[in-house]
Amino acid sequence: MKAAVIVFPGSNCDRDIQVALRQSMGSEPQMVWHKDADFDDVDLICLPGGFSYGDYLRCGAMSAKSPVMKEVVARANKGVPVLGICNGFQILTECGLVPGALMRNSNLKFVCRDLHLKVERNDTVFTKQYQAGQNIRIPVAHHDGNYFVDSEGLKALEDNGQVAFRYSAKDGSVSEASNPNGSLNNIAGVYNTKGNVLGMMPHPERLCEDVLGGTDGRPMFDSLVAALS
Amino acid sequence: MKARIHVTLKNGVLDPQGKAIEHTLGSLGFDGVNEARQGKFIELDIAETDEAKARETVTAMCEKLLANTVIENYSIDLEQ
Amino acid sequence: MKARIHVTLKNGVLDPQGKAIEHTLGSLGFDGVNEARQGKFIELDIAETDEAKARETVTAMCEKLLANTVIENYSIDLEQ
Amino acid sequence: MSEITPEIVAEHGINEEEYALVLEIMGREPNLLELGIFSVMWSEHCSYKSSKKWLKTLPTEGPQVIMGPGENAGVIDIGDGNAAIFKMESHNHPSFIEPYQGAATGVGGILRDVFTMGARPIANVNALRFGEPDHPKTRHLVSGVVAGVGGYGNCVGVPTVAGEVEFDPSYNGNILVNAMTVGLAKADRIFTAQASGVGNPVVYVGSKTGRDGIHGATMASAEFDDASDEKRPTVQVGDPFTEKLLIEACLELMQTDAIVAIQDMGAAGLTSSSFEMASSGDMGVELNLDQVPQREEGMTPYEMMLSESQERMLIILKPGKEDLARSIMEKWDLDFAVIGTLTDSKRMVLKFHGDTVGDLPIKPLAHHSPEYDRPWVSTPDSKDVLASDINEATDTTDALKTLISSANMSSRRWVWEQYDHMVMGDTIQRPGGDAGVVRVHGTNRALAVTSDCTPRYCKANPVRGGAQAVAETYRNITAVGATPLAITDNMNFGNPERPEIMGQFVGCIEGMRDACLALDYPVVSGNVSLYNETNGKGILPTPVIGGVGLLKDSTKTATVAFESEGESLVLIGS
Ligand SMILES: Nc1ncnc2c1ncn2[C@@H]1O[C@H](COP(=O)(O)OP(=O)(O)O)[C@@H](O)[C@H]1O
Repeated sequence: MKAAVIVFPGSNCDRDIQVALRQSMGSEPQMVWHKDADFDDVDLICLPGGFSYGDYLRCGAMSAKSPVMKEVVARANKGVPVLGICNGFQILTECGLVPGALMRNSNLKFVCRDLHLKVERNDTVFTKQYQAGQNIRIPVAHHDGNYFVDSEGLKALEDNGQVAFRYSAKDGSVSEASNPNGSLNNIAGVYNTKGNVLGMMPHPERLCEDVLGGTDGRPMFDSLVAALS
Repeated sequence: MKARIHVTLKNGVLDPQGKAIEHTLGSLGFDGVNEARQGKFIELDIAETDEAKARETVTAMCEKLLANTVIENYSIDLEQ
Repeated sequence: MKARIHVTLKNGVLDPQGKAIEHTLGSLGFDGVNEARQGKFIELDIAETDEAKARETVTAMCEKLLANTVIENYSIDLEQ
Repeated sequence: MSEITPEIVAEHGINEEEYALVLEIMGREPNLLELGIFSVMWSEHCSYKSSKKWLKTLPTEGPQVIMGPGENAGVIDIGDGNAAIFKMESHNHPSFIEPYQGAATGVGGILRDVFTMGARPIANVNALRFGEPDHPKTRHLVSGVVAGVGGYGNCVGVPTVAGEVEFDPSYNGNILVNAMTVGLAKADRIFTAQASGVGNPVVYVGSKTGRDGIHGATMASAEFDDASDEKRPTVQVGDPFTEKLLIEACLELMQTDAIVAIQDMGAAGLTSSSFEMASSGDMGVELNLDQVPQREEGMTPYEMMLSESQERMLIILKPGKEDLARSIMEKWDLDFAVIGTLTDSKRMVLKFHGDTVGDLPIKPLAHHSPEYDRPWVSTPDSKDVLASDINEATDTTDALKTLISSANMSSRRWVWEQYDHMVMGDTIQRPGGDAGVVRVHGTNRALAVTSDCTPRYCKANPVRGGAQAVAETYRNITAVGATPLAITDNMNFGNPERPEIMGQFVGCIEGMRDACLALDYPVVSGNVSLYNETNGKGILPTPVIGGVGLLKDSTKTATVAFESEGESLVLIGS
C-alpha cells in the first residue's frame, strides 16, 4: 500500500499519523506539502490533525482552499480512500467531501482525554478489523468537534449508514452523558455516501502502542493496509 | 473602499458560543436576556473603488472563504 | 429589544486571524485587499424596552463579559 | 537643548545612581532612544540586578551538563548523542492584566528560548498560582490562564504533560504563571547566541514588529498598585500559528550550515537580542531600522527597539547564505529581512532614514549593568507546630472529605484535560501522576519532567523550603522510574528592596544549593520574577523548581495507579 499524508501549515499530528502508518504498513508514507498538488498516485490519503492556519476564521476553512485539496477532492471522487482526523475532519467538511460542520464544543473548552467509541459498521476499508457494534477506547483532543448537520442531512446520514463512530460510555451505551462536545446523535465520525472518505474527531493514531496506553487505534490502520495492499 | 461583513449562524443551527453567553450573563445577574447569538464581523480594506464591482468581489470572497454557507449567512455593507 | 454589539480589536493590537484571512484571500487570487480585521458580532434579544436603560445594561455586559477591554473596543446598536 | 529631564529618567525606571552610570558609559547625555535601551537592558527582568549575586552561588556543573545558565536555556546530555534543553520562565504580571494572552505569550516565549538553541520542543510544563478560590478575580484568572496555556501549547502541537495549580490569598493581586519547555536536540548541534564574523548579515525573521508591550520589560519589574488596572498597558497578543511555522522554519534552517548565531526576541525584543548576541561575541553591530518589518505605519526607532511583538527571531548568517535562509522563511510564509551587519566597533549603531539615531557601547551596557547587594535579614525561625496544638479530628471521614474537597487538594483534571498532553505521540505518562514522561522519539529512552514548590514551607523556613522544593522534584522523578539529572528554576518573590523579602530569596537559594549539592542535581537554567507585590503585600516566597530525569528503558516506568487486586502496599523512607 502507498499512502500520502498532507501537511498543511499548522498541522501538528502529521508525524503521529506517519508513525502509525509506518507501523502498520512496514514502509514509509509520503509526506506531501500542501503547495504540492501533483503528488504520486497513492492508495490512501490522510489529512492529519492540528491547527492548520491557526484554526483562524473557521477550523479547516483556509486549508480547504489549499492547492492540494483540489487534487484530494478529485481523487476522492474517483474512489481513493481519504482519512481525515480531527483538523483533517474539519477540512473534509469545509471542502464538502463529507457533510456537516464542526462547531465549538458545547462547553467551549478544549478537551483532551480518552473516551469510548461505538463502531457502527465494519464493512468499510477503515473498519474491517473491528466488529460492528464494538466499543473501542480512543482519545480526543479538540476545541471544535461539535458535529452539526441540518435535520434532513442528519436523516440522510442515519438512513444511509454514514455514521462511522458514536461517542459512547465504557459500557458501550450511547447517551448525552457520553457526549464530550455536543455533537448531534453523539456523532464522532462520518463517511461520505460512497464510504471511501472518513472524517473523525478522535485520534486513532494516538493509541497504537501499548507503551502509549493502548492499541485500540491500530486496527484502523491494519484494516487499511489489509484492504489496500 | 471598506467592506463590512457580518457572518451569522443560520436559523436552526445550534450556537454554543451564544448559549454560553446567555448562561454567563444570567449568572452575572443580568436577567431578561432571551437569546444571544454570536457571529463574526470582518472588515476589509479593498483597493476597488467601483461599488458594483466591489460587491461582486466581496460576495465571491464570502462564498469561497469567509462564510461556510452550510451553516452561515452573510451580509455585506460597503463604504467609500 | 435587540442589541447588536460589535467587538473589535483596538488599533495596534495584533490580529492573527485578520492576517491569515488577508493571506488566504490573496492566495485565492483576490488581489487588492489592503487589510482584513476580524471581530465579533453579538446579537442579544433583551426584555428591557427602555432605550436608555437598555444601553446602560448592555454597556455593563460589554465591560464585564462581552469585550475584553484590555485589547478590544465595542459598540452597541439598539433596535426596538 | 536637553530632551532628557529627571522625570523622563524616572519614568524609565532608572534611579539617580544608575543615571550617573549611564552618563559615564555614554560620555554624554543619551537621547530618548538610548535612554529607552538602557532602561530595558537594566530592568530587573533583563539584568537580574538584585539576584545575580546569589544566583552565582548555585551549583551548575556536572558530567551531564553541556551548557549551564547564561544561554537561552540549559543543556544536558541524555545519551545516544542526544541532549535535553530546558528552561522555565514567568509571565506573572502580563497574565494578571490579560490572563489569556499573558499566559499564551508566556508559553510562546519559553518555547522560543528552547528552539532557538536547535531543539525541537517535546514537552511543556506549567506551574500556576492563584488567589483564594472565592476572590472575585480568581475564577476569571484561572479560566483565562488555563485557556491561554492550552490555546498556545495545543496549537503549536507540543504536549503539556505536567504542572501544578495552587491557591493562596497571597496571590490575590499577583498570580504566578510559570511555564517550562523541554526540547530535544543532537548534542553536537546546539546553537548559541554568540555572534561572530565582521560583515556577517544580521537577519530578522518571524512576525512583523508592532507597538506591542512597549515598556513591557520594565513593567514586569515594577510593583503594582491599584491604578495599574487602569493603565492598561498594551499587552502582547500571541499568534501560536506563526510560532509553529517559526519552529519548523528555524529547525529547517538549522539543518543547513547557514547560521552563525541565533536568538529569540523576548522581553525588550530587538534591543536585548541584538545586545546579547553582539556582547557574547564581543562584536559591534549596525542596524538599519528602516529594514525592520513593521506592522504599523510611522513607527519610531524607540518603538521598534522596545517593541515586544511576539514570534520574532534574530539570526546572524554566514556570508552569502541570505538567499537560502530567505527561501526557507518564504516557504513557511514568514517575514525575512536583512536588518544589519556585524562590525568590529564593539558599539551598537542604529540608523534610521539615513541618520544615526543611536550609538551605544555594547559591553558596558550588557555586562556592567548595575548589580546590587541588597540588604537582607534572615527569616526568623517559625514556631514548630506540635500535634498536640491541633484538635484531633472527631470523624475521620469528614476530615478526609474536608481535605480532598479543599481547593489545594482537589483534582486538577479540569486543568490538564484542556491541554493536549498526547500530541507528538510519545507521551508515556500523562498528567495526574508524579511526573510526566515523554519518550525520546525513535529511541527506547524517555524523559521525566515535573515542577514543584511548597511556598508555605518556604515562608516558614526559606532554607528548608528551598531544599524541599528541589527534593520534591527529585522524588517525583524517581517515583516514575527515572534518574534525576538537572533542574531549572523560577524564583518568584516580592519586592527585593525590602530586607525581609530579600532574606527569603537568599534563604531559598541557600536551601536549593544544599539540596542540589547533596543530590548531584545541578541548576542549568532559570528565571527570576521579583516585585510580585501589591500595595506592599508580597506573595509567599515561591521558588518553583522544574526537574528533568532520564529513563534508559521507557517501558520500565511506574505509575501511581493500582493495577490489580491483592497488590502489596509498602512504605519506604522516614
Ligand atoms: N497546570 C497543570 N498542568 C498540567 N498538569 C497539572 C497541572 N496541575 C497539576 N497537574 C498534574 O496533576 C497532578 C497532581 O498535581 P499536584 O497535586 O501538584 O501533584 P503532586 O503534589 O503529587 O506533585 C500531577 O500529575 C500534575 O502534573
